[in-house]
Amino acid sequence: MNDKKIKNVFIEGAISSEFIGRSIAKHQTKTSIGAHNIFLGQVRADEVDEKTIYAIEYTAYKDMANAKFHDIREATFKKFDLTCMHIYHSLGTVKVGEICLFVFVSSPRRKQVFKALEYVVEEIKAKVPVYGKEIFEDASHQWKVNS
Amino acid sequence: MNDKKIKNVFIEGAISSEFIGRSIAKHQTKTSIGAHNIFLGQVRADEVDEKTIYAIEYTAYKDMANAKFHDIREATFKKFDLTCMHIYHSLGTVKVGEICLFVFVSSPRRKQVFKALEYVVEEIKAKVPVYGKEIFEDASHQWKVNS
Amino acid sequence: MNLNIKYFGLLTEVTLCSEETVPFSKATVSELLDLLFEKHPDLKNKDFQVALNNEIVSKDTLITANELALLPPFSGG
Amino acid sequence: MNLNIKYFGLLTEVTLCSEETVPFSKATVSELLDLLFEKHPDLKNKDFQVALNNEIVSKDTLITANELALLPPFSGG
Repeated sequence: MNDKKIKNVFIEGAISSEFIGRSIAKHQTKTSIGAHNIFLGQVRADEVDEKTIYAIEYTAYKDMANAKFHDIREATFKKFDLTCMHIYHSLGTVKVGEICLFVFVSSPRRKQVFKALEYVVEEIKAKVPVYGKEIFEDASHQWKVNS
Repeated sequence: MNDKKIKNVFIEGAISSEFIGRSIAKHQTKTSIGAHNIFLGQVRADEVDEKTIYAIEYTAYKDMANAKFHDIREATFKKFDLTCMHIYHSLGTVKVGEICLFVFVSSPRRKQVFKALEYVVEEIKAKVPVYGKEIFEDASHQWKVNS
Repeated sequence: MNLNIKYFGLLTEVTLCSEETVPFSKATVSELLDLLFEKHPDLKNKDFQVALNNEIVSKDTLITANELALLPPFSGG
Repeated sequence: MNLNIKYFGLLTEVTLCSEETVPFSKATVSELLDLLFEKHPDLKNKDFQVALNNEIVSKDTLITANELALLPPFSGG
């Protein structure tokens, strides 16, 4: 266990484009940064058996999830030359077209951010106990499966 | 030569965080998208011989640059399964901490966006006639060299 | 002693709860699961991992914490 | 006939202009460059490519357009 403070990565509901814009603006004082790379997960209106997904309801094993997000952050800083990194994940209801995952990495140079961002996103999908319940327009549901 | 209309990729001065936020917001009606990936180039306050860069002044061979941006866009859509792609590059003065390049790719699935975004950024660096004049705080300058 | 069991995702529809407390004497994960399978027979057919102290553990791990979680495949992002 | 030559980046500091017109009869890029090197001897030591009709061309290309650009290494982004 690492003794640095474990942050809360979760945001209630969708992540707004204004929040993302403000997050970008905050980095303009960090003048050693030359490259940012941002991943956004957006809820898709997938069709299953003629029914269309309307929203995803996210739940998580919060304590373990935040600990895992923390471990991923520490491992990523060790592997790549990054200036900073931010991760936000939604809990609760996120409608189609809205954003549920926001990963933001910054580095002096571009080659590092591409590798780091993909690493972080794949680690999140593989190691963080978050669950998506896909709600259809008729209020029926199915449990999301990551591919 | 492709007969689709060639867009103007250039923006006068820095690309604002609000512009990026609004660009993200516009994609929330495209509900087939599951993943966005955004690259931002930011002007670094590099130090050279004890002088610090204060701004970059960008110029371009505009007609050829827009034609090359167009070719890169067409090639990227052929190579990857993308829903949309946007490229913006600054012309004129961009100060340290400000954003000079904004590349935005979106796809139903995440694997495609990582590959596509890196491809687009590397192609821009290699093929588009844009020039950065790095201005130091004492008003002297040097010409930017990409690595 | 009591052990607090947490269920997530699809599993909550099998157990019909997201949390329950079972009376518990020192045992392995595997022994605990036998107990839970008796209570919720359909759990047997589900794909899940067990987490203790925020880490995935194997079935022969001795349970030392007072909270344990049953985690189906993750679907974050 | 006249040919319009465009210079970019560092090259503008060698030629002291971003654009100039030279009298021109049908010739290859290489023949044109000899003419430009006479006018701006320091160009010879600079690294650049030549673009015609928005495409990089080789030195033995016959110049058919009325605009041509000398492009030092790109530094966009």
